[in-house]
Amino acid sequence: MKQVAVEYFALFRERAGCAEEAVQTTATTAVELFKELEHRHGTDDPRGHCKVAINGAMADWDDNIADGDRVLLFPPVAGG
Amino acid sequence: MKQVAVEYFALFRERAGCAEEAVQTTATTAVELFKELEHRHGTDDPRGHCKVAINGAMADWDDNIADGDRVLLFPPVAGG
Amino acid sequence: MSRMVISDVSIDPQGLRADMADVRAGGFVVFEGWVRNHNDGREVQRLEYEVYHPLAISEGERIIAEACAAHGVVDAFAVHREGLLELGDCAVWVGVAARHRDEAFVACREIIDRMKIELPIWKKEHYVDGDSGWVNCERCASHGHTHKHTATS
Amino acid sequence: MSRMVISDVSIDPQGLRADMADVRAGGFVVFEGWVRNHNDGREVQRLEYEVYHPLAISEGERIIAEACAAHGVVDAFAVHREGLLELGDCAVWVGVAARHRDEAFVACREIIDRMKIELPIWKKEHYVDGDSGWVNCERCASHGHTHKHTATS
Repeated sequence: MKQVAVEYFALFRERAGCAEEAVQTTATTAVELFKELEHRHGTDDPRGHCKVAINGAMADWDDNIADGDRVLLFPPVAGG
Repeated sequence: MKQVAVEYFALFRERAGCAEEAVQTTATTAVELFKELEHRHGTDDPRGHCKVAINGAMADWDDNIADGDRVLLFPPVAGG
Repeated sequence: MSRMVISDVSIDPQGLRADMADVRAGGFVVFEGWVRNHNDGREVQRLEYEVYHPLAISEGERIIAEACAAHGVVDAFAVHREGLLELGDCAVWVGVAARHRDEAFVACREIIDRMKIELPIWKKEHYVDGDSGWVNCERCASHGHTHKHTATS
Repeated sequence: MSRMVISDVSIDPQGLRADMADVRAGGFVVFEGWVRNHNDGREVQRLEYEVYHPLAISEGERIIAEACAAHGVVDAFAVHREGLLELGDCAVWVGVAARHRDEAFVACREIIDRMKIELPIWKKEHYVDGDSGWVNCERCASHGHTHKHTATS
């Protein structure tokens, strides 16, 4: 069991009802963590349209997460 | 024999030493007139880089010219 | 100095243009995204942009640097708004100065195309009918959000 | 009103931009041609444009109308300078507002590309070394003019 800080943005923040929360997880990768949190952000699969950042840098969904990491979950972007 | 008014622009005007002159010609087409005037504007063949206008409208080099026409000879353009 | 800026006040095209003046440049291309009054058949009243600053700025700088290197431009700069925007407001400004126009057009297009899909920026449309929705979230629509496309472009 | 203007005074990008504001438009693309300090290996000091007004305006209007029709843009406008221009001056301004950015980019590029080769406008470069020459006249070089290309782009 590890603990990570999860930040939600835009639609995800509205659905989760908070901008940030501490999460206890057994997930190994970012995508596993994302799927564990479907009840919070409301989305089953992030690949192809959602993005993730870990500890301040853009990351891949298959990247590992470690105890103490800060994980940012980005719904589909729409700049411009 | 017909008489036409010829206007020179930019490089052609500088070479001819005047902006406009009356020309007596037996030329049937614009390109024939242009070649007759090589000693004025200094260019042997206008096709592909020079343009011509007759009586206020862009024309083709093979268009006919008639007595009293006003013929504008344009060296290669360079807008922008 | 950063070539990617996030602004919570109106964009100033005149000032931005003046900053890019350079006698080595023969071609200057600007793209502006404006808030328009309709999208996907719905009447839009205003927009709201949310931006995650640290990565929007660093990723924006990377996009601009890559476009400058790839196309040999003299300079490029971009500003993106955050917060509430009204109809007609400028949401994004991208300027590219280059020796020739071809590089300027290609680099400007590349920068705005990538900014729209790579930066952590989200857009919420507020409609005249009182509804609202996050743009591009139709694929994470488990909770019924189905709005597509965008009211700027 | 004409969408193609020849101006003997400085171009005003801010005023031109303001005139194109339209809440139906989501994308706005501008091209500006600036007088640069070098061309074809020579140091340029200033430029001189000669314009045959009647056909520059009517042909410019035709180019703009054809681009608007082909690409479905909201509005387009162009201004070209005549007379003497110094380094850094804006020689040509082309603005296109469209619902989406793709149409705006494509139409703006098409208009400036055609303006450069179809309008009766001639450019004389004055060099730092005191020489001068008409641009693009290398093919009618019976009298020794061999200058190529252009100091704007």
